[in-house]
Amino acid sequence: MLSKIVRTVANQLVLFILIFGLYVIAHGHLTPGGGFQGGAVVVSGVVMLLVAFSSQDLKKSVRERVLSIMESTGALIFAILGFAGLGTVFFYNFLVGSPIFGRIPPTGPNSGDFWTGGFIPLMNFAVGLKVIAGLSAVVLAIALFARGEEMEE
Amino acid sequence: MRRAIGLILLLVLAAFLVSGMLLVHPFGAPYPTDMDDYIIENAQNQTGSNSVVASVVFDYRGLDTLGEATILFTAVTGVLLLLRAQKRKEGGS
Amino acid sequence: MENIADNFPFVASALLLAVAFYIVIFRKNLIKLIMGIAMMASGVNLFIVALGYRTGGNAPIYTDVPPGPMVLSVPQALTLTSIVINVAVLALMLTMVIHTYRNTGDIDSEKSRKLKG
Amino acid sequence: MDFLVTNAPILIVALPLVAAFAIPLISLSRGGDRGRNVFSLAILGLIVFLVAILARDVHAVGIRVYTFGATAAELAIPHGYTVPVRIIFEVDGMSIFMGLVITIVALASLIYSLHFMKGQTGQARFYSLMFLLYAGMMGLAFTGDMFNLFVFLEIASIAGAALAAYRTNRADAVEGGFKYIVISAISALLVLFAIGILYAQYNVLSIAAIAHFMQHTTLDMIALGLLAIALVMKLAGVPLHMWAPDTYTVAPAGTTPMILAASYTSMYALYRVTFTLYGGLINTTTIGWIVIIVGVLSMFIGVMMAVHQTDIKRMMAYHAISQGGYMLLGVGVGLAVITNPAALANYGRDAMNGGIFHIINHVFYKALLFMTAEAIFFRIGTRDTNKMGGLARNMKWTAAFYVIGALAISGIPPFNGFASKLLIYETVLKFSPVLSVIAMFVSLVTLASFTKVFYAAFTGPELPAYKKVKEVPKSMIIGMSILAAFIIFFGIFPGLIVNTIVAPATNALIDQAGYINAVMGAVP
Amino acid sequence: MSVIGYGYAVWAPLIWIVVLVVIGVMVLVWRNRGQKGYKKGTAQTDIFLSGARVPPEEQRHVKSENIYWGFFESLKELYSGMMKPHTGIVNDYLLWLVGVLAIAILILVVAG
Repeated sequence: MLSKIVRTVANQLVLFILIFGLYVIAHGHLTPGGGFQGGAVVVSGVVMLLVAFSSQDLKKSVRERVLSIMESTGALIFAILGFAGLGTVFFYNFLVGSPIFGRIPPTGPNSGDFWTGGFIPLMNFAVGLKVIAGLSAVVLAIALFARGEEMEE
Repeated sequence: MRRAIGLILLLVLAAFLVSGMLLVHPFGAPYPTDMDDYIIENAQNQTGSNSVVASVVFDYRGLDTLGEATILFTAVTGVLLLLRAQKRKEGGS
Repeated sequence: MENIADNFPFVASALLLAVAFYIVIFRKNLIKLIMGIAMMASGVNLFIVALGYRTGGNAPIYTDVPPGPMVLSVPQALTLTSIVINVAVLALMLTMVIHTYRNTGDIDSEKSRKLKG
Repeated sequence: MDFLVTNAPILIVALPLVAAFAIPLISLSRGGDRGRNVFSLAILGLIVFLVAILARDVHAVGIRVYTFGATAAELAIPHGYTVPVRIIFEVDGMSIFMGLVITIVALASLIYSLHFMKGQTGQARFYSLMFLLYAGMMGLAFTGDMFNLFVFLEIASIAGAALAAYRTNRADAVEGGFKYIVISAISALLVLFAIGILYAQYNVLSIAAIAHFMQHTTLDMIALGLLAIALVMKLAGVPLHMWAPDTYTVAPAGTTPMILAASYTSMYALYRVTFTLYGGLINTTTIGWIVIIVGVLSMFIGVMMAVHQTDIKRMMAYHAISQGGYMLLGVGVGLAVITNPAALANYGRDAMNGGIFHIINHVFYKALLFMTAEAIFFRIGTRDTNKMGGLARNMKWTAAFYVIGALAISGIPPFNGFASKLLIYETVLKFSPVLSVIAMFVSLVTLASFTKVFYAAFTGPELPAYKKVKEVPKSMIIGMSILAAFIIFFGIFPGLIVNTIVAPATNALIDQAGYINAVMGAVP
Repeated sequence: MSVIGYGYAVWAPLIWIVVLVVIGVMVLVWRNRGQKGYKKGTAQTDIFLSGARVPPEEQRHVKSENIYWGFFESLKELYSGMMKPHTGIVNDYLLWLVGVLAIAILILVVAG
């Protein structure tokens, strides 16, 4: 556990990191970035908390069970989005033209419309959820194991 | 002895790789680009996404991304499996 | 020789591979071995992402893009996939090294070895 | 039914993935263990059904193409265009052959594991990884896209390595897993580098399209070297075999057959690369002889190292290397004469039949043997044959299965090993008598080493420490008896099996043009 | 499939099964002709070694490393040569990989 200044700053900063990560995830179909990158940004916030506080403190608030459920859910959403196109072909982009995210942008350079991309934003979201949960679980598990403790089964 | 043999073989391999790299198309001028041109032209219409990379990652090569997500899932599952709390009675080595 | 100047990124990736092979062959410390593998991955990623570059090309994202050619997008997607795969592999390898250290008290590939012959 | 047949290739790969993602969730709920076991068996049963109908369809109709995300599954190339853009699954006779091998082994392994894993920690993740390993292998067998092949190769290797290191508080287990993942990571990176080289030249990633445009440049040859050697390393061919005994030895029983099958899936990838991707362009006689030499070295060194071992699973692992040599020998002879139609019709095709038939036979009997070895480990807690003795008195079923496996691997007639070995002996004799004699000698030493272990472990006086040893639980016996039944069935009706599933696989390998046309057919 | 359709050759599996069944029946018949008055746990089952003391069971059992001793003894040199590359060090595995890779690419570029 580091000094009080570090802990306070980390506590405030983690919110901004979280928001930035979610921004990157949400705009994956418009700007550089996407689920993996945004997820990694969020996990960097988790690592910062891990450095500022101790791993035991973090263990109390983050349960492995929750991370495991989040990760499986993210992966399942991704796979089910693939299955949903099965009326045509697996991974068919079935949301293009539908009310949700279905708009098609004008060909060529444009300023970007959030409600485009078909199932790509949803997939970005699913992957982001998966990456956040998965990498946090790995980082936490290794940090705890290095201190001679284990996460609960 | 081992070091000398290793260095010689490594040099042979490196020579092949470097000389092979000289035969690749000049940097900055890829020559056939059929597949990529198709994607850059049609990505906006077919997937509705402004980011062509995102449309390749999730639509044109979606299965690769499912595989990639699966690999991440596999690795996380593997790490948590190996770092599990287990009964210490089975003994070492 | 002008070929080398033309293809410098490709040659650099081949050299990275060669250096990485040197590390994985001659360094017995398992952590260094893993670093060698990470370096090899960087070499391959550099190679693939450099393949798609077009001189003066923009990133292939249409949001507010200036006019001009676009670099190829498939290599970027492949590199993205490959980077995530390597992160996953590295995490698993490091976990195994932690366990090796726990079990044998050493991370030298020769001294921590139990199986041979 | 039509919907199922059309979508079977992706369902076979995607259902295990969904199962793997869902298993941790199911295990967390109340009464999760039982629910998880039932769920796993149900999913695998469904997949067995899908594989069966897909196999029927592929054998009756021909290559099945599945394009992801296109408007129709058969539409590999977009309208009015010349190259495939999307990822393609291409299932031909050889792919479905591997699919059958992997599925049957996975079924036996899963049933075997149900009791084997009872009471262990981390079961949910164990089963999840089993399904991931299965999905990785099936994807590798079905895919028609180079980069996708790399991705599935990585899935299979990571899952396999994590499973091999399962018993983390044993130093050797972690070491075996670590070696496996280092080897896999490096070979996968070499494969990726080669894919980059091919992509740089042809700007396509589909196997059929690359084969269509292939021009036999120096870069292509460098790429072939990288691909072939990386895959030879993954399939444990001498002299790159040394990781195999370490990893096979330490992996827990249900998973050892799966990791073994993963090696032969890499062998499938090697055949795919040499036959389909490079096909008519390379100097097949040279490459064929390289494959033959690797095969003969594997046979000889593998078996000689095996006789010497005292660890029962390590001995079997060395035999796996040695038997891999037979497969390479058979297919290598076919490759060496592939440009000579007379020799191909006379013995080349049958040699390839033998080599490919040996894959399925070997996976079955070696899986059975690994399972018996681990059954012994399950009851007495050691793999050292020096400490065993008189086990046949109390473990009758295990002993019987061991005898079946040992006779099959040594090539004794009523069992399946004999059928494929006879094909290899007779055809190789026409190609080069010396090689055939070496193959027979290796079989002899194999029989000797299995006799040695049988004598040391199962017969002799009943050691006092093992007087109370019991037979293994029922699910393990069922898992083993599935494989034993297949071994005997294949041994009695080899002609039937060769005609129905092996010959289509051989034809698919030889028929490069058919594979390319299935995708590129519309191109002028 | 000329080779695999073995017809009625000596190694046809059906013939072998018949032979195995015949052998099994013969063994059973032979077993039934044995002593019927055998009782477990009496002196009948003890081992008799011309009056010498019978060693305990662990020593009576031939251990697996002692089987084929002569075979290994005569091939000592082959085995010492073969064991040398099997070091079990992961770096050596990779050195083999590099070596084989270099040679394979050499062969393929020259002769492929």
